[in-house]
Amino acid sequence: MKIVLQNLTKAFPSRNKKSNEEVIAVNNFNFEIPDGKLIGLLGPSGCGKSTTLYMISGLQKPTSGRIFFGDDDVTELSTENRGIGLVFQNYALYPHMTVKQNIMFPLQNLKGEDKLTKEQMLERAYQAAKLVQIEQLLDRKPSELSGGQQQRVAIARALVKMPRVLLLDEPLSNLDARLRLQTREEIRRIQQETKITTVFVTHDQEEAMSISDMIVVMKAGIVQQIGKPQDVYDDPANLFVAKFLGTPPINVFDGQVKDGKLYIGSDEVLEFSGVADQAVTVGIRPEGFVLSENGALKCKPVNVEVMGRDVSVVATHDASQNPFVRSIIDADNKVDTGSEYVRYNIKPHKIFIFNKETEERIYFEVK
Amino acid sequence: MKKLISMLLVLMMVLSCASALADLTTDGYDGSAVTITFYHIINKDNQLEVLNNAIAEFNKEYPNITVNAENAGSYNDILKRISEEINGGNQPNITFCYADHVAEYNKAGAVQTLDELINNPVVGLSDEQKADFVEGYYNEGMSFGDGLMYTLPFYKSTEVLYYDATFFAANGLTVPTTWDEVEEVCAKIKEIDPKSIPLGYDSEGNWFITMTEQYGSDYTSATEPHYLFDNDTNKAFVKKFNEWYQKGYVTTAGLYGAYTSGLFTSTDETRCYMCIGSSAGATYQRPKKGDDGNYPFEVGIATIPQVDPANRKVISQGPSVCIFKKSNPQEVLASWLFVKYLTTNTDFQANFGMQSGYMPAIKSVLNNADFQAYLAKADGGDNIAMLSMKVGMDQTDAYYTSPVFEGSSVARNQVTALMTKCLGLTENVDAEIDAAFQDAIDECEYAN
Amino acid sequence: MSQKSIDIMHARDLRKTTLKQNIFKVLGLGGVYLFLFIMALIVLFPFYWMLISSVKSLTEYRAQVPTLWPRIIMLGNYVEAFTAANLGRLFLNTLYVGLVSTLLSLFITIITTFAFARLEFKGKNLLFGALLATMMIPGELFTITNYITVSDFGWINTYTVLIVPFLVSVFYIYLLRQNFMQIPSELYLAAKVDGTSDWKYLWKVMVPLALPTLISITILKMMGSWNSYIWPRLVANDEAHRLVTNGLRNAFTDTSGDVNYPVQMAAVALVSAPLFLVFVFLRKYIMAGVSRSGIKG
Amino acid sequence: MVESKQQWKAWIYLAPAIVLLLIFTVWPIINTVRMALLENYSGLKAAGGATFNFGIGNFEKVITYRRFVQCMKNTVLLCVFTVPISTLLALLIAVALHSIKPLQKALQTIFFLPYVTNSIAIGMVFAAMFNIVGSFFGTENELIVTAGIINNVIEFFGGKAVNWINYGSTYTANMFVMIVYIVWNALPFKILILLGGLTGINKQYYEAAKVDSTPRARVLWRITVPLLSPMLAYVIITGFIGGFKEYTSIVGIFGERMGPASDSGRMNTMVGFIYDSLSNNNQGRASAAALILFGIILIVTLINLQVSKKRVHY
Repeated sequence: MKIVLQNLTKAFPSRNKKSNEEVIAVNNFNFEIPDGKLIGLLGPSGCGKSTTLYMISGLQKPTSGRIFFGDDDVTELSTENRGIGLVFQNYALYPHMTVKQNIMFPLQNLKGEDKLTKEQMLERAYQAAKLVQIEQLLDRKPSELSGGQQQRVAIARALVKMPRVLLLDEPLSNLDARLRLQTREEIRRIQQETKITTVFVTHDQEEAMSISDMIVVMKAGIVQQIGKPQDVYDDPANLFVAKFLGTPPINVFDGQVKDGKLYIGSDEVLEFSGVADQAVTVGIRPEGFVLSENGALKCKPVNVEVMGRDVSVVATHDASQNPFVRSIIDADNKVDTGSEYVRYNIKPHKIFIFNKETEERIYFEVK
Repeated sequence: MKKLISMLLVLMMVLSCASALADLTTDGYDGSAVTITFYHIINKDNQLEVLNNAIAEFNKEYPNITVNAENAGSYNDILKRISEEINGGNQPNITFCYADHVAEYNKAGAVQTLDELINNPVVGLSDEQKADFVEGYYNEGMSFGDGLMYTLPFYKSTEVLYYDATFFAANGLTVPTTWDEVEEVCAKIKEIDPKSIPLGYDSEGNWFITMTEQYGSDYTSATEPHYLFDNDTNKAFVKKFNEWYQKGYVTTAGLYGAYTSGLFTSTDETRCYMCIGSSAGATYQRPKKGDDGNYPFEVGIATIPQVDPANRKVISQGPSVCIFKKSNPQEVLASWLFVKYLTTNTDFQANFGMQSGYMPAIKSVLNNADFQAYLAKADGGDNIAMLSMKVGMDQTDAYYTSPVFEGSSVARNQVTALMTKCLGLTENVDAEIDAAFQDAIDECEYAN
Repeated sequence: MSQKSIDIMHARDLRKTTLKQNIFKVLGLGGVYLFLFIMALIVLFPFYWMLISSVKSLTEYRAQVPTLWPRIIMLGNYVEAFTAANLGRLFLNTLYVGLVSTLLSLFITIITTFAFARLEFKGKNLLFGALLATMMIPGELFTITNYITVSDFGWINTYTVLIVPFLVSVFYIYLLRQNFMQIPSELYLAAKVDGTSDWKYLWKVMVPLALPTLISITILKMMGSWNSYIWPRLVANDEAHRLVTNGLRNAFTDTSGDVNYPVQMAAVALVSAPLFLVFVFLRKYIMAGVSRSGIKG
Repeated sequence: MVESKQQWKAWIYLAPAIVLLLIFTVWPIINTVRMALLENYSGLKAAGGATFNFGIGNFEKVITYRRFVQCMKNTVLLCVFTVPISTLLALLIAVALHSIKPLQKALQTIFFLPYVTNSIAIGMVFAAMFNIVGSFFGTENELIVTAGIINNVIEFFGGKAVNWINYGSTYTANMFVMIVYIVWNALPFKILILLGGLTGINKQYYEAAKVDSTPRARVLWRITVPLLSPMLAYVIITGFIGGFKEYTSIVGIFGERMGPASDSGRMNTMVGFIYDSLSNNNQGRASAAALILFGIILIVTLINLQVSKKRVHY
């Protein structure tokens, strides 16, 4: 069941009475979520990702634009009739019901030809519990479960009525680090098994990139870029997307293009064609640095952080917009921090140029 | 511990009265500064004005007696409040009361007997003053079964028969003086105006008790056994009036759901042509002025029908006043002087009568010029109050008083309920009447 | 669960559900408003009747056929109600008694509830249970004995007798205790650690946190003292101390005992008006207070 | 924490309340038990120095009173009907109020009005609404001058006028009027508490219910009511306690007669019985009746507490 969002917009009247202009939470969102895919809505808090999710669920009414499930226009359809499953950030499990009752509750509401007998309901609930591996907790009350367990009950409840679409609102934010990794794998596994079109919202870019088939990066209600995680990482549409993805974050420099050459400060780092002379902003992925004696880029080393398989060299550079330049290089080449400079060459596909004002990406071909 | 204090307090009070008693019979008020509290139910400005003038007048003669007159609510409020106050030993000096109230207060022996004060040479009542009281009202003070005098009458009302004089004259009907004549008149009225209810009698209790007096049958007695109203004579007249009700001749406030004076003065098609109600409520028995500025019919007033016109019996109601025993004899004497002043002062009684429409307690009001002028104006329209006063005063010889004892108020409530219930009975009336009488007796027996 | 079975289930005709859903929604909303309006009408009708009765003349009030709208409007009834029952003085009395008793009672409720909610002592639950049990005892039981006690103390016809006997109100202790219990004990322990005394903690931390409940208690307590009737009439019925509700009761029975209902209704309206205004303006606080305290139950 | 120091301090905080309770609550209870055990005790007679002997005469007198069972029946019937009805209505009104935005404030104020007015005055209004002015009900020359507003409304909708509270009215009609009046009076407080409870419930449970496409009625019974159950239990328990003490409402409608003209005292309640004894200054009998009533209320409340322990979630 694919989901189509057609120039979806949502504006809230601003909270303080005095100024009457509106706050645009989501601005002209166009996207077609392919059937059976796991989509990550990604962006800093307040960028409209949750609002979008709730508009898909029907709990929020869009100010304008349409939403289609398959080729049904569900914009006017209320949540009850959209056949969606939603997992809330803090689970919203009914405190007075046991886990089993919580999971079975949606089934009891099925009407008409979907009506199930008691046994069928029990069977379906048990299946859902097995799917999320909490079949041994069925008779417990939510207050007796850990965060992770409650999370899984919420997912089971969302899945049990076999919704057309599964929506998750920051599912991992309330979990501790170790549980977060384990649960995100679970979500991926469950989604693969059930093949349900799933949209989940997160502000953690690593989480989004690790399990999504496609990610949507948003900022202040406006979609920055949509694509496969790797593509968006390797081919950011603008500086914001570049900066937002990747840990450690991308290094940003003030650069200058003069007749086919890119200078960072005084260092000439790249030759390419098809770019007019102009001041630019340059982004270099940490893994884009190659250590070499006469490398183009000269930085003053500060220290080296050992991370096991690779090493992260922390240095400074006058043209850098961030306090430090952080590179990740293979652990077995030695770096002595004592020397005055550390010099790098830059892998061409790991360096991006952005227009100074618009911060839009400038493409080039390396000679 | 607390219980002990209040017991001591009351004991001390009773003791001191005994010693004071001696003085009360002989000594007068020594003029010392005294404050006396007086509970009453007067709340109309014109009547309060008369009272306050009287107090001012009284203070001219006795400057050291300060009188706090206080409107303490309805009679029921006063009874409840004083019953509690006696427990705490701070009841007022003088209060408005019904005879039944005094019976309650006397459970604690709190009411001062008046005989000593009346015969006290210095402050007592002179023979003329004693004779001036309307005999029926005066005797009410001695109806407590022990021959002692506990109350003096303050102002009184009675029941009178209001009738539509214009209608009676137009149809050549004579005003009934006996209950048989009432039946005949009702039948005639029913023929003339089938939609009407010829007679309205507001208070079922008054009707029952008055009938027992008129038939001379038993109602209650001050000595054991108290409740005697369950007898054949009473059952007979209740049955007769039940038949009248079924024939549509009569209705009462309880059965009608509102005061029957509303029926008597109403101008739509269902109305009464006769209404027996309180003489003080005369203004309510007068129909509203028509658009042409005068009354749709003239109201006549007569004494209520009798079983035997020669031996007339009519109820007398309205407040009396009693004085409470106090540790300081001067307070009692001062209270007596004030009570004596209010009840025997012709001008005060006359003025208050004129303002309230209630009948003064003394006959000498007739010598008061304003009162004479007041009575002279009596007519069936604007001055209906004067007419009811005149009729009331003509029947002073007919007043009766019911015996008073601990629980006599319960009897009155029960016979009211009894009469109301029986009038409306439709199936197996005799059996139901017997049951109702038995019920009422049980209820009275239980209350004590 | 194959993908196909999911699609079949959702293949229903979309338009029909949207239409049905919208009608159902409109019907639902309409039903709610209809229900609320009918109930509001039922609640309002006696007031409507009271108000129009208060401006009717006595004869019209006593007229056989009740008129739905008074023929002649007698605003004089309100003037008479105000003067006859001397409501001005009664309002002042009631306000004074209400304010003083509410403040004192609030103080006692706070310190008592603090003990029940925060401090540990032997027999705590037993005492609280006994306290709740007193709510079950019919008030008349107390009136008989308390009258003798207050008259022994010589308090009759004073403001004290109207204030002191009711300073401990169990219901408000119960309400406040619920609220105090929700303040996390860590706060108390933390306060203890940095040396704040119980007293300071109570007034600096607990009271501010429970402010909404305290405000609604104050308002409800004021309303309660405004409506009290039996006790004031018994113990302080003289002109100087009489309260509003007593003024109501007997101010209009004339000598023949027949109550002038319209003026009585006018007096009732006058007495209810301040309470009504208090509720209209402080509605938010009353609601907040009660909801904040009641969640745990 | 030094345990003993804490103990002592707690009693300091409780001191003012304890002193006041001793004087104005504990002593009256003891005194009531004392008066109940003094046969035919009367305050006035005691003030006059009379003495009474101990015994359970008062209790016997109360139990053997012809109408004792009638008073009990009236009290219990009133409770059994008014508490559930007013609680259910209050719940529905609170939920309805909670679910709408426009007019919510205005309607909330209207529903709170009864709490603000003097119950005696409203009693008079109710009496006027149900009172029939006329005579000979049920006989062939039945005459109705005005059947009261309620009957006018009934007739308007084609029904037949009913004799609610007047001469010859049936017990059920009297009960109906009393139940309407008591429910009408009990609603505001209950709505206030339940509405308070509703605002305390986390919104997301309702969003979750929407996602589970739960119909409106099921949301009410399977989610709102369980989550409100602590408040509901509280409202029901206090409802019963208040219900058992019903008296002023009967005086409001029937006046001191406590029943229709054809059967005075038929609608009297336990507290009414206590007042009757008090008005005859039979404090002994009144105290005995009060203790009996207290015993009954205690039992009913304990039962309620047990029931609610099982049924209250959360």
